[in-house]
Amino acid sequence: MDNLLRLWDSTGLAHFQPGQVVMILIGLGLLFLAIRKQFEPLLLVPIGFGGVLANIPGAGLAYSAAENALHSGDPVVLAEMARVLGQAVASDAESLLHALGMAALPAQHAAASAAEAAGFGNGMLYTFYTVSIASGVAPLVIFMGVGAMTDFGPLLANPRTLFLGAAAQFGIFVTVLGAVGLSSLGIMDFSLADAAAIGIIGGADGPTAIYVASLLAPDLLGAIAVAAYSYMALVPLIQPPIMRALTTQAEREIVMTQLREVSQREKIVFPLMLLILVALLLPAAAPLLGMFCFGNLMKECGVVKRLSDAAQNALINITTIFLGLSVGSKLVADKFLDIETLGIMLLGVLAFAIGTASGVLIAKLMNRFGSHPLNPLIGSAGVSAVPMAARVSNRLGLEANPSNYLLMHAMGPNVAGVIGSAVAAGVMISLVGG
Amino acid sequence: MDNLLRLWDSTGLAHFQPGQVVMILIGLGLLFLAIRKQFEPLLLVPIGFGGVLANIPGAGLAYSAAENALHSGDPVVLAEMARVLGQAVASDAESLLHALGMAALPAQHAAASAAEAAGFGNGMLYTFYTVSIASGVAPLVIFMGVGAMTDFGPLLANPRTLFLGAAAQFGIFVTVLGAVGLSSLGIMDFSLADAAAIGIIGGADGPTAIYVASLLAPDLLGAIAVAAYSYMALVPLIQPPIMRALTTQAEREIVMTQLREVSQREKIVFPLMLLILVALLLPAAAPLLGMFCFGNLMKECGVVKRLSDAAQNALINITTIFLGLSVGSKLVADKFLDIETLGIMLLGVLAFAIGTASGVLIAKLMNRFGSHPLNPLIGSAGVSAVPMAARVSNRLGLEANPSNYLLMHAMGPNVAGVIGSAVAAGVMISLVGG
Amino acid sequence: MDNLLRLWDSTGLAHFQPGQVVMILIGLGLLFLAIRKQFEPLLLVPIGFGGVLANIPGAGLAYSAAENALHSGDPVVLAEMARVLGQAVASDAESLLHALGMAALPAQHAAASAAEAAGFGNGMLYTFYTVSIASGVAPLVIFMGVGAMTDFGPLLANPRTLFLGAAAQFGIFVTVLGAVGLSSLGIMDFSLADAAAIGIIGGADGPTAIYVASLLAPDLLGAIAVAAYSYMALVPLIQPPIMRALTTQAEREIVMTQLREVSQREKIVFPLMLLILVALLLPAAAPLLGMFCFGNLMKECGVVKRLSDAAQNALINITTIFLGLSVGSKLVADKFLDIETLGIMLLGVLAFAIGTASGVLIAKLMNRFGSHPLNPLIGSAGVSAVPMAARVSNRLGLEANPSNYLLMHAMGPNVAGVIGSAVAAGVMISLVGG
Amino acid sequence: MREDELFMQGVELMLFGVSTVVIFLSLLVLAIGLASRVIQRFFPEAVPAQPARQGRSPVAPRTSGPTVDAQRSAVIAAAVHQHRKRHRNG
Amino acid sequence: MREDELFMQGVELMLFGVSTVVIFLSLLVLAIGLASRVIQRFFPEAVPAQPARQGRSPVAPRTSGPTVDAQRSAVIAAAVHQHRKRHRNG
Amino acid sequence: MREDELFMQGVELMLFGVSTVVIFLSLLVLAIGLASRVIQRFFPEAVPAQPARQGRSPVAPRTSGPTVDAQRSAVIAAAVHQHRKRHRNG
Ligand code: NA
Ligand code: NA
Ligand code: NA
Repeated sequence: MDNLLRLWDSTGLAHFQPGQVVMILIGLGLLFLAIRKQFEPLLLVPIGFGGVLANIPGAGLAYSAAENALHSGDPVVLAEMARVLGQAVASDAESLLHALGMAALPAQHAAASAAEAAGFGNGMLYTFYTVSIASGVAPLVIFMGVGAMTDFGPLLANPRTLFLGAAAQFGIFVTVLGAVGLSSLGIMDFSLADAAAIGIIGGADGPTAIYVASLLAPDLLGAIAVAAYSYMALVPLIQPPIMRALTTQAEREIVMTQLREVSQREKIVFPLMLLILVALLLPAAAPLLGMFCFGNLMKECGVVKRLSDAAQNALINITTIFLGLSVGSKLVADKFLDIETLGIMLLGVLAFAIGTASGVLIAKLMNRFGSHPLNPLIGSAGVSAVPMAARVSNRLGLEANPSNYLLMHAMGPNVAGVIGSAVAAGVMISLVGG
Repeated sequence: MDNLLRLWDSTGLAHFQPGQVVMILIGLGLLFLAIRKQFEPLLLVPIGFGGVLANIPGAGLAYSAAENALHSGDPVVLAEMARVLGQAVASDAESLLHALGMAALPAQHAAASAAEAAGFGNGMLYTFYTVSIASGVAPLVIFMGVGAMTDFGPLLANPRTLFLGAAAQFGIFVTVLGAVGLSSLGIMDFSLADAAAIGIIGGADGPTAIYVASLLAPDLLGAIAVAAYSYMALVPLIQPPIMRALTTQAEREIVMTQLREVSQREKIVFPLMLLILVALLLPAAAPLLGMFCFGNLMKECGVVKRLSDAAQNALINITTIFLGLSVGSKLVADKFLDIETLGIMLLGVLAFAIGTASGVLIAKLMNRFGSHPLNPLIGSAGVSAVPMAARVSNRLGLEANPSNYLLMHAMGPNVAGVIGSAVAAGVMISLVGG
Repeated sequence: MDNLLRLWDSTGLAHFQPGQVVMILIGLGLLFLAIRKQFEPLLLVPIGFGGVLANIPGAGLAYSAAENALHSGDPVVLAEMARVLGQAVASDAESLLHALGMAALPAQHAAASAAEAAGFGNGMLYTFYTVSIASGVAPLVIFMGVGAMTDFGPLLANPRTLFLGAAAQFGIFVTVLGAVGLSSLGIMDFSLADAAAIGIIGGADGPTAIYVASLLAPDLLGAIAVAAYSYMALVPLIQPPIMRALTTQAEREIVMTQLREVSQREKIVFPLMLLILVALLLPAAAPLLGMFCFGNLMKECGVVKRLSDAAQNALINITTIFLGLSVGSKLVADKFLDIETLGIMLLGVLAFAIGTASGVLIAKLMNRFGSHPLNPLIGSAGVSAVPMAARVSNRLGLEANPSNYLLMHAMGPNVAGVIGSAVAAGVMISLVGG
Repeated sequence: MREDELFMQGVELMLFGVSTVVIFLSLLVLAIGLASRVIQRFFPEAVPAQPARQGRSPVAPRTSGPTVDAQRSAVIAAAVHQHRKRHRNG
Repeated sequence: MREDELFMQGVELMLFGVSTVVIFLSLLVLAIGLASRVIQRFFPEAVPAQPARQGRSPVAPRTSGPTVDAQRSAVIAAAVHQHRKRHRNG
Repeated sequence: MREDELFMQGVELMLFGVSTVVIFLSLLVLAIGLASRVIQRFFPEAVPAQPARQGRSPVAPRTSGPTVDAQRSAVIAAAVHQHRKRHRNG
């Protein structure tokens, strides 16, 4: 009988909470979008699946050993944890969880030890999160892989397009303002660090967003990552109306002069030059841009093909699996089902829209002053979302003029946007973090 | 002269103990079986080699820093370790090793620090074990890879075969009973947790056995893993006599109707359905079956080929290397050369035999009631041991009737057996562990 | 204004020190040699890049959390760190850094916790170093991969060439003597452990050098690794003059008898035999040679192709990336720009030269006594530097006699040299370490 | 005393374990059946995902060379046999 | 009070952020220009590294199948179109 | 005082080190010889594992492209040379 109770107690049914049901449905929804609608499937399949796993009641996959001990509800364990955390012995689980979140590092370590001694362990997803994201390693490794897959040729052939990559980051900072504005008005409760992390969604670059969120606002990481990847997948829907509204038919028909060939030496020198500039001006961006430049140098230098291949294949794929599952671990009901998440989703789409508009408008401005014609449609590619945004520019260019192939021209601002948002991330980290 | 003594003392010859010689021979024996007889070589090559490494005298590859400090025999170090562990200063190494094994977590951490300060480090295999098995990660990653290599088509085409996968797990539980029986009779000394871990050998699934043993009976992990993989390799010898004894020629000649085609959508939905069922009923099985379903979903969804390839190749291969060496680290003489190991080997083969018999018998029973003919030979495939057991069914079917190809029919119960033993593992963990 | 100061303070320009500029130039120089001159690019590209990253001022990528806290210069943080380290509250950063380096383990852990609590984290390269090198794992994994790529056929066909591999390690020990000699004369300040680690440069084997340095002289690791890989790349320049000076034209023209075929069984037995010999005589070499033998067994046994492929490709490539960056983390100015580094570079080339000479001379000696002719040019290949040194032998052989192909004959001493330096490493570790 | 208790715990574990496994897999059988019917009726696929490959192992081979070859040759042998049989009958 | 302060911090962050991004990328534009000129004048390559492949995505596809195919077919369509146009004009 | 001691330790390390390396590798030579004879006499292989490939590097190239090509062309050159020599002699 005792065992029967224990067995029932060990089922999920006995513990399901409405929030978990909702979150599992959201996880399944993300899987549907990823598989059926091909929304950034490489990330959203693991994130969605991780989200489902994280919300299995009683399994505690997304919790630390101490959190699992507190969730167990065992009074002896609770009393011991209360003692370790310096709380009243009769405290309930919820107040102890709160105390654990607030505790200083030594108390947290003591709580972890006590929980382990009582037979509780870190959940699988919690372990993955600690190793891959909390350590900062996974987003950096992905960034290295992206660097090893990026060709800066179009950018080097037409360096002016870097300004478009700069312009499109404007959305990031307006969004920061929006987030603190919502807080000022008392509608939401974002700190400056939260606002900075939310703004980076507008960078339209997944690993950058996850890296910044893991440093500045780990609690919001789940929502931020989901927003970033969802909107990147939605770029073909979000951008075209804005681009059409801000350009005339004549502007969209502009044919750009063909890009010059770029020598291998220029391509080798570029990542090193970028690295030096980072070293001089923005050390806080050194991890992100350093790994990016390293990946790119491995690709372009041509003498370490083995390493470049590893960075582009085995390593980035393995890391993506664990990064995705780890992000999913932040989709637990008590952290995700919150008015803040709604705010993040709204601010995120705002960031994309403003970034797109700024890119297009600055392109129009540059077109007035430059000597070479510049089709404003490639300005929207400055948000990054590589290579989706560049394809959108190409598609709209072809619509306006069936012989106007903008893809290569749009790749310049597109990869410039990656650098731009990494620079913006560096500013955030150095001004807000630490 | 002093140095000469030190040099002699640093050789293995000065420290060899009979048990280590025996264990090195056992390791070489496993390598022989793996290489010459092709006994599950992917695991038994690293396990056997790890077993040899673990027993190199004086190298301490399988020991923690604290254990290495105690094995050093240095009286100053021993005195310090005794102080840290709260033992009499004059304690000898053996009693201190015992005290270390019994110590609470903080004392263990203190002992580790003291050992490190005295210049001792964790052995290589100990490090591998900590990272890959104690963390629980390696068996789960392997399970994900296995999921990404499994086609549930035959099971979905004939779901009734799931019952055969259930039936064949009977061996697991009878073995548990056998193990506690041996303890009750005072012949061996297995706890309930030990018995549960031993029973899982009958699940005929390596990663499941290692995962359960790492949670419930880490000391027995070496023997359990060796038994599990050895008997999986011996399936073609163990199963046929039992299968022949329990079936008539007429039964063995039964031809089954061809399987229907299964649509991709059914294959995509299956892992999600299985995951939901786990979430509802058996959260303790969520890590194992969750990763399995994740691997399978990556394979079937068709939009994350990069990740699926990584899970099936680079990731599973790398993990297998470290998993195998880590298991080998549990083949140290003082833990393996024990009457308990003999008991585990005997109980293990019993588990396989009973599982095989139950599968065949339930298949005969189902054949009486179902509408479609069912060849009882496929019942034995329910033990898992994928794909060996299914091949055995196929071979015996061809013996009885040279045109009776059972392979695809046997794959249904075969993969059902994987799910079945993971479910059984979940029951064990939730009832016995924690 | 406050923010503007903070922004300026956050740039690299505000913090650049001359040493860092020099080290960044050295890093770029290594990249130039690696990319343009193909100096061991697989290692020197990541090492050089890591060296640049490590010296970005203000980024602190190569420092631990505690070091970063001390470098921050924040007086509140400094006071807290001083308290934790048991120093006077008014201590300056430099003296605290020194105290941190000297502190016992518990004080170091406490300092790390205090730094983390103050918002400082481990630098990216520091994390990589901890996980890959301080744990000892990365060099061992590389050694396993090298084992999986090595064919001992030529060595087994002509085992006498092992003596050449032994002879060429003489350079290692003469260099140790040179290093302690420099210390005795008061010119440099090397401990015996430092000298041992420096000597291993003469082993001409990168992972061995890094492994030994990480155990015996972590502070010198950067210089030692750079010296080892640079001189390996310079083998085609360093060796030929020595080889020509020590041999006559007649000796260089000696044609060797063709090697017999070696059966697969001999190749399978060899790594096991080597392992047993290590177990009997030199357990301190067990990690290095054990992993090497394991890799070789996986390759030769033929039944674990999946694992052997993983060891030769994905695993070794991924590990090389992180190993290289981690070595780069030891190229920080305050550790590298030192008279000691100059000593290491000089002693390193001395070690190579003596090793080459010893190999050639012993080959001449053996030629007098053996029955089969032995071309002394293959003696130099005994330093290892696989396969560069063997190619040098081949080239000089062809120079002397255009039909004298020594490549296969030189591969024997070449791989023997790998074993020889691993054995030498074991001697060092067991006599000097611990 | 203690030994008997241990044995009783083992019996309990067996009973609960066996029933859980059977119940779980039975529910899975029901769920599969339901899902198959729903998908085949409401969400049919235009073209079947993959042609059924009779005799192909549904699990990628986890062991190396020989076993795979054995399997393949078994499949070939089977095909030859069926071919002959058909001709004999016809 | 506190809310206004937060908002002002946000404004400050925006101003500093935007200017840093613009300054950084402007310097990069200058650096690229300089480097290109130096390399083209003093260190020219004998043969160009790779022929410029018009229409090829400079980023290896991070998403699977379909998008890549879409891209490829766009490129083919482009080529066909240019071919026709040339013939029409000539 | 201390410096002399350090130097003496270095000398000791050299002597022990050199002798260990030599003894170890000598034992390995003996062991290889023994094993080869045992295997060739008592456990001969029916067919040799692999034909000896003259001139092929026994270590898979750890460096990229060029060196491998250099090696390969050296092998080809060697083969051509031997071919010519044989014809010249004959
Ligand atoms: Na961006
Ligand atoms: Na099973
Ligand atoms: Na060597």
